[in-house]
Amino acid sequence: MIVLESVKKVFNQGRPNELVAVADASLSIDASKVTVLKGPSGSGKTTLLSIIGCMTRPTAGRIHLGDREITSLPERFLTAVRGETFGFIFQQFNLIRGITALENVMIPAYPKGERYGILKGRAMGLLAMFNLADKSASKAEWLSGGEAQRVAIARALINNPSILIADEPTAHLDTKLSGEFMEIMAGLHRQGRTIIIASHDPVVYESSLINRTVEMRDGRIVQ
Amino acid sequence: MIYLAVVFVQSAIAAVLAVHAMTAIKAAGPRLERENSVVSDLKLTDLCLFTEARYTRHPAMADRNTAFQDYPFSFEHFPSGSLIPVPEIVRK
Amino acid sequence: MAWIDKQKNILDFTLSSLLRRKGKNAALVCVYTVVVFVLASIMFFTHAIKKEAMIILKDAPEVLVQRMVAGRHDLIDMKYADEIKKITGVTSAEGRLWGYYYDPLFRANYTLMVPPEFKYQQGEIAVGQGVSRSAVTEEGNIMPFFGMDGKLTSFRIRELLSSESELVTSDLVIMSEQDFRELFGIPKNRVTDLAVTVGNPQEVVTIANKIKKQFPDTRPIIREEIIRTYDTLFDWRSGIMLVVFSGALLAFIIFSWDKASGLSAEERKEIGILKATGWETADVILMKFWEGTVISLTSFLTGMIFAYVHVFFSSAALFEPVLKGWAVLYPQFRLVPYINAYQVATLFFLTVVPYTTATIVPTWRAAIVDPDSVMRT
Amino acid sequence: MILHPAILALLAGSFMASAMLLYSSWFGIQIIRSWDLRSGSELQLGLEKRTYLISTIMSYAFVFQLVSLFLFIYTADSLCTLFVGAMCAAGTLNVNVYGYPAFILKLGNFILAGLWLILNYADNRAHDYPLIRKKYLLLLFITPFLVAETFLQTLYFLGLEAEVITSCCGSLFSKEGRDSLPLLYALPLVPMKLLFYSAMAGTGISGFRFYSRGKGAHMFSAFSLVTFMVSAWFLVHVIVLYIYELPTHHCPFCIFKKEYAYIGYLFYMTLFAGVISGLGVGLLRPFVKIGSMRSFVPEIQKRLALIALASYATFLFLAVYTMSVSALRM
Repeated sequence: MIVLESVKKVFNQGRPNELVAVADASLSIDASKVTVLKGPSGSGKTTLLSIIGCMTRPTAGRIHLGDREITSLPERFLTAVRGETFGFIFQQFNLIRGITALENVMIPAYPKGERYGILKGRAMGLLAMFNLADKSASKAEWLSGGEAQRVAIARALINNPSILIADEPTAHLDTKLSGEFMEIMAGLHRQGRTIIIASHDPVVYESSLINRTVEMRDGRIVQ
Repeated sequence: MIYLAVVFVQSAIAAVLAVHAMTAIKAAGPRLERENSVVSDLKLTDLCLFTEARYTRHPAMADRNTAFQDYPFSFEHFPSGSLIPVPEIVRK
Repeated sequence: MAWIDKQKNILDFTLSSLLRRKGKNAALVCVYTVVVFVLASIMFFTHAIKKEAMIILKDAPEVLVQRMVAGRHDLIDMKYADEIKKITGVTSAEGRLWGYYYDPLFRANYTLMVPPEFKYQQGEIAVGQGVSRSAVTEEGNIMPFFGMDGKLTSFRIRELLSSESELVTSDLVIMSEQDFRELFGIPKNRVTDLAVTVGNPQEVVTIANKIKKQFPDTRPIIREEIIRTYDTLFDWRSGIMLVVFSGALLAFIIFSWDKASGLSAEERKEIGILKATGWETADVILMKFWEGTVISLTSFLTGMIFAYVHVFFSSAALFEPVLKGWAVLYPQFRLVPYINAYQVATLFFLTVVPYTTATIVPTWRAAIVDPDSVMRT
Repeated sequence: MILHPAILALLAGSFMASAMLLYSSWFGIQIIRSWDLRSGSELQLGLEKRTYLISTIMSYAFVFQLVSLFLFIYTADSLCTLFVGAMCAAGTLNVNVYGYPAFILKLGNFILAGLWLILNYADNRAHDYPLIRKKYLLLLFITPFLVAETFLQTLYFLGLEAEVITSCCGSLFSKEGRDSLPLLYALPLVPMKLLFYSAMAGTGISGFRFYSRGKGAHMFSAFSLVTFMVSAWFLVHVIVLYIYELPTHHCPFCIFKKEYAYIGYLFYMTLFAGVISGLGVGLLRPFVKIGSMRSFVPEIQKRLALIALASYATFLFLAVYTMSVSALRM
C-alpha cells in the first residue's frame, strides 16, 4: 500500500554539517497490518516515519501511496493527502497547553471547514470512546500521563485516517500504561486501520499484535 | 466569546459616538449661524486662536515685514508652534 | 459554506490562543491604542477646527483691499473706496478700522475694532470673553487704555460678547469710530483697510484683478484665499505633528515587528504541533492574519473612542498647552465633532497598514516551521 | 509639498508596497531560475516556502491598491480648496502633470494585481504548479509599474504647492480649465450611447456563449476590456451628467460623494470586478489543456465569466436607471 523506492533524506546538504538521516531505503508496507520500525535512537526511524507520513519530502527517491505517486507533491497537496490519510501520535503527545482536551482533539479538523457544532460532537464522541468525557473541559496540562496519551490518540483519529503513525509512543509511559496503549492499538487494528509504530521498547515490538518488524541502523534498513 | 463581547461593546460605543457627532453637528447649526452673523456684522477675517503677538493674530493679514515671517509655510509660524512652552524668563 | 466555517474555526482558535498569552498581547494592544489615540486626536482636532473655520468665515468680507507702502501694510485713504465702488460688479466698499493694543498690565494683545454700526455711546466698549477673563473685569466696569499721546483714557464696558462666538471674538474690544481715531490718532479720511462686496460671486477674481491693476499699491485678498490659507495652515500643523510623531510610529512598527518575530519556544512548538496535525502553511498564515485583525481592530476602535472623547468632550485637553503656547487670551471653545469616513480611512491607513506590513515577514517565518520539527525534538 | 496626513499615509503605504514587491521580485527571479519541483533539495523546499510569502504579499498589495485608489481620489478631492480653479478631485489631479499618470497607473496596477491573484489561485490548485514561472514573470512585469506609480505619486505630491496668500499680493492668478480631463474626447451623444450599448451587448453575447459552450474565451476577454474602457468613458461623459443633473460638470470623482449617495463606488466597483474577472477568463484560456489543470480551470473560467457578466449587468442597470430617473434631458 505504501511503497518507498530508494528513499534518501539529507539535512544541510552541501554544508559541513551535512547529515544523511535516511540512506537508500526501499520498503513496502501493507494495508491493515501493524508494522514496527525498530532500532536505536539516531538510526533514522523518526525521519523515515515522517517521510512515510508525508511530513517531509525526501531528498531523492520515490514514494507511492496506494496507486498515486506523491514524491514531488508540493507542501500544499502533501498536507491535504496527509490530513485525509494519516493520524499521528507523538512521543511527547504534544498536546497544546492552555486549551482544553476537547479543543486539542478538534485542532486537526479546524482547517477542513467543518461546522463547529458537528465537529464538537465528533470530538466528544471520541473522548467518550476513551472514557474521557468528563475530562473534556480540563486544560491539557492538568491531564495525567495516561489521559494525555488517550487525548493524543483521540486527536489522531479526529479526521478518521486509514493509517495511524506513532513515534515512540511508550517512551514516557510505565509498563502498565504501555500495555494499555497496545490494547487500544489492537482495537484500532480490528477496525481495519493500518498502524505503523517506531519504537525500541520491547513492550511494543514483542507484542503479539505486530505483523511485521523492520529494523533500522545508521539510516539504512537492515532487514 | 469574551472578545466578541468586547468588540460588540466597542462598536456600540463607536455607534453612540457617531450618533453623538451627528446630533452635535445638527445642534451646532444655530450657534454657527449666530457666529456667522457676528463675523459678517463685524467684518472679521480670522480666528482668534493665536493672540500672543500681533503678527500671529490675523494670519490672513500677514506680510513679510513681521518679526516671524507669517507665510504659512515657515516652520515656526507661531511662537506657540513650539512644542514646549517658552521659558518664563524669555516671556517677560 | 465550508469556507466560512473554516474561517470561523480558525478565528475561534486564534482568539483562544490570544487569550492564553494575555500579557504579551495586552502590551501590544496598549501601545497600538496609544498610537491610534494620538494620531486620531491630531486628525480629529485639525479637521474639526478647519471645518469650523471654513463655516464661520464663509460670511467674512469677500475681498479685502490693503494698501502697501514700501512693503508694509499702511492706512488707506477713503478715496480708494469711492473709486472701487465705481468698478462694475462691486456692490459696496467700506472702510474697516481695526488695530492691536498691547495691554502691559496683563501682558495680553487685544484686537481693537470699530464695527460698521456701534450700538453704544462714545466712551463705551464691548469686549470679548477672553479679554474679560484676562483683565478680570465684567460688564459695567471701567477699562483704561493708553492713547497715542500716552494719556490714559477710560472706557465703560457695556457688553460682553457672547461666549458662543469666542472662537472669533475672544480678544476683541469694540468701540466707536471717534474713540478709535482719537486713541490712535488716525486722520479722518483714513481707514485700516477696505472690505469690498461683489454682487456675483463668480466675478470676485476678475474684480480683484481690476482693483490690483487700477491701484498697484494695494493688495486685494479674496475670502477664498483666507479660507485656503487656513486650510493649509492646519494641514501643515497636523502634518508637522505627524512628522514629529512619526518617530513614535516607527518605534511602534519596530515594536510590532519584534513582537511578531520574537516567537517564544512555546509558540514555535505550538505552530509545529498545528502543522504536524494537518494544518497547512496557508492555514497558519490565515490564523496569524486573524490574530493581526483582532489586535488591530481592538486597538483601532479603542484608540478612536478615546480620541473622540479627548477632542470633543475635553476640548483636546492634552494638546491645549501646545496649541496655546504663551497666548494669554486663549479662546475657550468646544469643537463641533465633524468626523467623516475619509478621516477614519486615513487613520486606518496610517496605523493598520504599517502594522500589517511589519508583521507579514515575521508571520510567514513563523508559519513555515517544518511539521516534522515536533518529532525531531 | 503639502503635509496632509492622508498624503503622508499614501506615500508611506506606497513605499512599503513597492519595497515588498521588490523583495518578492528578488525571490521571483530565484524561482524562475532554479525551480525544480521534482527535486527535494533544500533550495527547492526553501523556494516553495517563499511562494507562500509572495502570495500573502500580493493579496495584501491587491487590497492596498484598492483602498489607496479611493483614498487617493478622496485626498485629491479634499485638497481642491487649496488650488485656484479646482472644484473637485479632477482639478486637483490637474495641478501638475504627474497627477493623472499616477492615477492611471494606480488603476492599472490594481487590475494587474487582481490578474496575478487569479493566476496564482489557479496555479495553486494544480499539484505540479505548472504556471509557476509564468506567474513570477508576470510579477516581474508588475513590479516596475508599481515602482513607477510610487515614483509618480511622490512627484505629484511633492509638486503640490497650495496657492495661499503671499507677502506681496493675494494669489490672483486664475487658472482656467483645471477641471477638464486630459485624453478624453467626447463624441455626440447618440454615437456614444450606441458605442456603449453595443460594447455591453458584445460582452453579454460573447460571455453567454462562453458560459454555455466554453467557446470564445479570448473574444470575451477582449470585449470585457473594451467594455471597461468604453463604460468608463461613457460614465465620465454621459452618466455623470445625469447624476449631477448639470450638462457641464464632467467630474468622474464627485460621484463618490455623499450628495450622490456614494453611487460612484458601485459604478467603479462593478467595472473593476467586470474587467478583472473578464480578463481572467482569457488569461487562463491557454492553460485549459495542461493535464493537471484540465479538471478545474474551465470551472474557474466559468465562475469568472459569471462574475464579469453579473458586474457589467449591474453597471448597465445602474446606468440605465440613473439616466431614466434623472431630471436632466439631453
